[in-house]
Amino acid sequence: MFYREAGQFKTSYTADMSVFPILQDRVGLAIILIVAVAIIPFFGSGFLLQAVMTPFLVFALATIGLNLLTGYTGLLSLGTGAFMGVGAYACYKLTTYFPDVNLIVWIIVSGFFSAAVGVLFGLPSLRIKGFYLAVATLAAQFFLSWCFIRQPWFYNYNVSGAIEVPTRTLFGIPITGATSSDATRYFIVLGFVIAMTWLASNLVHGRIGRMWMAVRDMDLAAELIGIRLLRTKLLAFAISSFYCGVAGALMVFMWYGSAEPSVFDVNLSFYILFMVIIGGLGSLTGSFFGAALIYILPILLRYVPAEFGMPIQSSTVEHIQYMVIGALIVFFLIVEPAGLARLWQVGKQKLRVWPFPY
Amino acid sequence: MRAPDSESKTRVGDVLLAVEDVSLAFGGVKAISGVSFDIRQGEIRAIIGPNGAGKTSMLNVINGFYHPQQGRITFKGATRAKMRPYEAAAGGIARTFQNVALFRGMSALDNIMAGRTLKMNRSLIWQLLRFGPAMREEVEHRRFVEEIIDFLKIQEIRRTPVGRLPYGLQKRVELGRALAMEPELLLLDEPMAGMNLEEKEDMSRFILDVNDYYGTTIALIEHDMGVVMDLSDRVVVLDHGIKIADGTPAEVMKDQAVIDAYLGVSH
Amino acid sequence: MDLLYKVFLDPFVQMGTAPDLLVQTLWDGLVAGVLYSLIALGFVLIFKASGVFNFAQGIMVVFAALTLVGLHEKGVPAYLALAITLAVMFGLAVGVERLMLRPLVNQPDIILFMATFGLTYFLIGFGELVFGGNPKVMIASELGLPKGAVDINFAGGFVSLQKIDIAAAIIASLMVAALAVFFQKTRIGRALRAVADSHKAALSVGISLNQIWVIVWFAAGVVALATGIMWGARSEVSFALQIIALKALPVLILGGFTSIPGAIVGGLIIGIGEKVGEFYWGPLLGSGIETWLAYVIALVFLLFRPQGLFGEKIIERI
Amino acid sequence: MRMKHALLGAAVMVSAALPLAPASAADTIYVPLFSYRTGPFAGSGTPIVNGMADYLNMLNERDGGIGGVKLVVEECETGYDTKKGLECYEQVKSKNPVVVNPYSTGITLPLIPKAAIDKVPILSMAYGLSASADGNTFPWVFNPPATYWDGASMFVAYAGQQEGGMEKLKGKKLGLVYLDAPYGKEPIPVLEALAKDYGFELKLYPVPAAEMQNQSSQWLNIRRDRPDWLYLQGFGAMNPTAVKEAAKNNFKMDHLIGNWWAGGDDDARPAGDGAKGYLSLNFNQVGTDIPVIQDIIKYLVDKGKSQTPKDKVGENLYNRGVYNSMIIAEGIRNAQKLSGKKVIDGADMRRGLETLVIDEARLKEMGAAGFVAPVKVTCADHNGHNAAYMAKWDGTKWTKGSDWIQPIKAKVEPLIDEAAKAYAAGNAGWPKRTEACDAK
Repeated sequence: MFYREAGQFKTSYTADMSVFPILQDRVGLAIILIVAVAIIPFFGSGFLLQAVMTPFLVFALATIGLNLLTGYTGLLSLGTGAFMGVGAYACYKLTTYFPDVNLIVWIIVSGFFSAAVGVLFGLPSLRIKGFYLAVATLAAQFFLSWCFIRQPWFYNYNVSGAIEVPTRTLFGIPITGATSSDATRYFIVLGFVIAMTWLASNLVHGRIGRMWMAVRDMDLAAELIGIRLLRTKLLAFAISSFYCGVAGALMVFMWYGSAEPSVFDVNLSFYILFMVIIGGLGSLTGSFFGAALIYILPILLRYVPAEFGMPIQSSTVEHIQYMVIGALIVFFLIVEPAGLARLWQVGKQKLRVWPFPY
Repeated sequence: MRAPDSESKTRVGDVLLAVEDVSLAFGGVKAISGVSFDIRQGEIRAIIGPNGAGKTSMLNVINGFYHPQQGRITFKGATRAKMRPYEAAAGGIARTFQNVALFRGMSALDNIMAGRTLKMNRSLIWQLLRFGPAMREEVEHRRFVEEIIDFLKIQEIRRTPVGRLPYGLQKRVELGRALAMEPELLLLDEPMAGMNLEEKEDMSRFILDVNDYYGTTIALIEHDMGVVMDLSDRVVVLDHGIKIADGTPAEVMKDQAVIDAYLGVSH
Repeated sequence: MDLLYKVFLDPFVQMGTAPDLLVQTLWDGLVAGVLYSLIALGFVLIFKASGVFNFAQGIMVVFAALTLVGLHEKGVPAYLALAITLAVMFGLAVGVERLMLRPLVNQPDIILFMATFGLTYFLIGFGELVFGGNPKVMIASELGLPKGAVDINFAGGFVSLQKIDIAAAIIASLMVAALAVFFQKTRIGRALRAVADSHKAALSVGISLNQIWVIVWFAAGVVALATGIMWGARSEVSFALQIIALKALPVLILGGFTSIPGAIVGGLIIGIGEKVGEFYWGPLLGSGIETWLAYVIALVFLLFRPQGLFGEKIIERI
Repeated sequence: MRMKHALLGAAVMVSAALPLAPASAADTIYVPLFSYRTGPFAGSGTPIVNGMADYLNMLNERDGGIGGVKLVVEECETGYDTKKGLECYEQVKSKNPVVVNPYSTGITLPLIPKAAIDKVPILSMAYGLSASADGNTFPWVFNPPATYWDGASMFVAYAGQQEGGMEKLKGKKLGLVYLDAPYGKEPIPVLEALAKDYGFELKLYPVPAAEMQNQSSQWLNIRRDRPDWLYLQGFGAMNPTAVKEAAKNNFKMDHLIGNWWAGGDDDARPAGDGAKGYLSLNFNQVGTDIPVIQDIIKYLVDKGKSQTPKDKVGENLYNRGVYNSMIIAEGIRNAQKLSGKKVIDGADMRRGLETLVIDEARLKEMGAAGFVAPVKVTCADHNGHNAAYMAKWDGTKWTKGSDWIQPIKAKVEPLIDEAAKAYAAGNAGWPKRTEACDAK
């Protein structure tokens, strides 16, 4: 009833080509942004900021990164965790070598390192496809993990073998380390996520997005309309890895505060892939849904028994939580294999005609 | 887009593309043996022959998807042993496929826009910002694509993912995508396969219009002899990978070898 | 110069001077390879018949072994526990077919792949809930598996062959042989192959896909149980075991996703390759290279043969 | 559209309200326990947390808490996953915890810088960052009774003693089999330093985490190198596999020495008879023949108030958990004494732990005479570098295999100082200690 687009006419191609052509969507987006920027950081608890929102945003960013590669370009990758690790370790090395340069700069630069590594490991994608490619990217995953563990240069020969985040400031306000506030770190992550989501959305709605999708849908036909496959695939690897790298750097610097190499193991790769698939392949909105479902839902599930005063052991809750998540994944796939993003669209479509479905 | 030619049928000009002595084999199986023919500027050239004659393989050789073991290909004056898909596309060869090869996850509009890829050149940075020059470029090409959409009368399915369209419309979108490339040479692989009479008439109209209006050279594979007779200026006939006839439709129809081939007389 | 010596000569000198260690390395590689092959076999069975890339194979290994040991812990005699475990794996196959595969039929591969992730999560939770997360000792001797070792004096040293490893090799060979006979000789086996070739063709000759899925998932479950028993006897039965299942992935690349002989040969190549590589060349790079060596072997291999060792060559058509 | 708003609003409200249980009532002391009863390391995690919870709950049952204040004991499941550990930390932080036991080095590391800010002491009992033993740099972190570096030096000391004198170590080969992760790599610097001093050769055998149950390569290397002594710094499924491999490769079991996390009953049991003679460092006695354990059985287990099956009470890691909780309880007691408050907070707890002394007499009072060695923590030394002994596996259970062995303090302490300085330097802006010291 309220979700109607009747009466909204586009008078220029620019307006017709905008990412959110429908007014209500734009209003909705604005409200989400206001809540994220002006309400959550000021009224949310430390738990909400530090244990829910910041990790959620970091995962959403990584999910967007992988979605550009897997969802838009159709290249299945299981190396996400390692690419995130490259970003984190690059950022760590850079900021310890050049502590005077602002950390924000290094976070962005570390994305480029990750992009370069991504391109290198993306090279086989010209010849290798599908699940074979997925397993090939596992080579990147295991090789890079091994580097983080066995090459002490990466962690500055720290006795602990882990990377620890030094305190860095922005305009005199600490933005990393224990002295920085939860809200500061949340703002920085939020800033990155908003900016990079906007950029990704621009990209996928333009020529490059069409090239990626063309390669995904039918690479041979794409080649025959003049798309160079290797370049396009490598570009996807580069940009995807850039996103993952930045997400990895944010993960360590804004969330963990210190990281063992095992943080970036293959489980992280799978974890992000879950988010992409459950959220919806080839959907940026879906990336947020996916990250929310996989990361936030278990946290909510943990509190359900406590809320109802059920005296259940924490381990039993954990076991049941695993079962519920497993079942939910299968359930959502059965209900809508195209992911939560499609479910959302279908819902909107229904809303559009409600209450008169015919 | 080039200005439409004012007069028709006097436009057949120089050789645009020539294949000479081309042979292609997969493993031990010969698909094409020693075929030569040419396509002239502005004409509609048909390639016909029974199933397995090597027609589609021939198109694949022309736009560089298959690399022949032997022979030369001359396109716009440059001779080479094989085409590469990118060179072919950049040189102005566009193509439709026997079993529609659209990008199924994309809308009809995006499919046709994808055909403009080579004409768009704003850098990654502008693309990321989608602002200023990038947006102007996008709008400019959108305008062009909308013309094609109007021309093919597919306005109302613009936003539909092509995977959900009926076959006839998919064929039309595919033609649109090829046209978006502003090709000099358009290769059509059985553009009317599986269509009913009405759809065939529509498609024939589009092909003639493209040829007429834009002056695009067309090479097409078709089984329906009626269509071939009506549309084409010259016909080349392949059988078992060998060229058995070449000439105007009327000449070819009278050729004994062609008749044998179609009637299945063993050689 | 020194590096060249270390890379190209020294390992071979070592092989020559201590042949007993070389033989031992090869044997250990072979045994690891047999176990990788078994896991890969589970993947191949399911992929061949239903096109599902079953990520849950690793957890099925753990789950099967855990059920067996857990039942025994609860006082069920070993062989009865084995029988019940087989029944449980059959139940799992039926459940998977009913609740997961049937509603998801005709979905893209990646969706089915994702669904098996869901299954993995479910089995982790369920297994821990019922049997507890603590590691358990495999009831190898109760099942009549041998223990101890055969030490063979050889070239001034000795080669130690664990009896359980010998048994693993024999059981694996028997299982492969049985599967081969099953595929070649029985009606259901032939039907399975028909399904692998074309789902439509199988339907048109009146083979029930659902039935076949249950059978392959059960077969994969049996393979998983065998793997779990063998690997559990080598260390212990715990959820950490599922990590090893990832080792089957390079094996699959090498052997091809649809080839049973490929899984066997690939497993042996990877098993022996990584042990020899780690033992003789690992120290040069700082050890621990076997975590990625298998993948790199597979990757290099793929660049030359994108469809795997025994996979069918893909001719691209348009 | 409305739906979108409603959903969003609901999400915000639900998540804002998440730390649901209100901060514990004013007359109790909140002790959160991070547990890992799930995941690949559940085998170690379950007995530890059982022991920890049981001792504290027993105090509630037997004494009505500590100093008349009831303890609220709450578990938070981490599954040994750093991500979940951080979530647990944020969750318990708002409930005014007196101490946090991360029970994972990976979780401990990110919490170390937070401790001083949030005023929550971290008790990482004989794990975590070895350097955090330096109380001047890490006033909020405690890791008694011994660091991994002490453990490694005890291994060397024991080997020297068995060989007939430290000088006999010259020319010997000592090997380290370790989990290839920060935890496993901990002893390397100490062993390297000792190798230089005593002239033995150090051999390293890293076991990648993914190959924990697939160690044949490492053990082939061991067969090639023939080390005289082996130190095992492993965890979870890695330990039983290593013990089995050692038996398989005919390695002398009494020359294989596990650190204290390689001494679980589940670590040795799978190898059965083959593991007979396997040694593991330990700082707590095993079994139920200890008054305090008897109390736990009497007040909790027999009354069905414990999660622990009776036959698991008294296992090594269970008793380790009990010991961990004894340190917590004594810290609370001491803090109550120092602050004069009944209900203490994290800041008081830090003072209590910093001047913690558990001497023989006190141990006897607690019903734990001989259960553990006396513990003494000072402001400068948050560890104590206390003695441990060798536990010996007799094929079915752990027995005492040696007397108390002192760490080589003279070598370990300078390294700790150095590492603590390096940590502070590497984490620019690391705060100088401002907390006052209660010791006279």
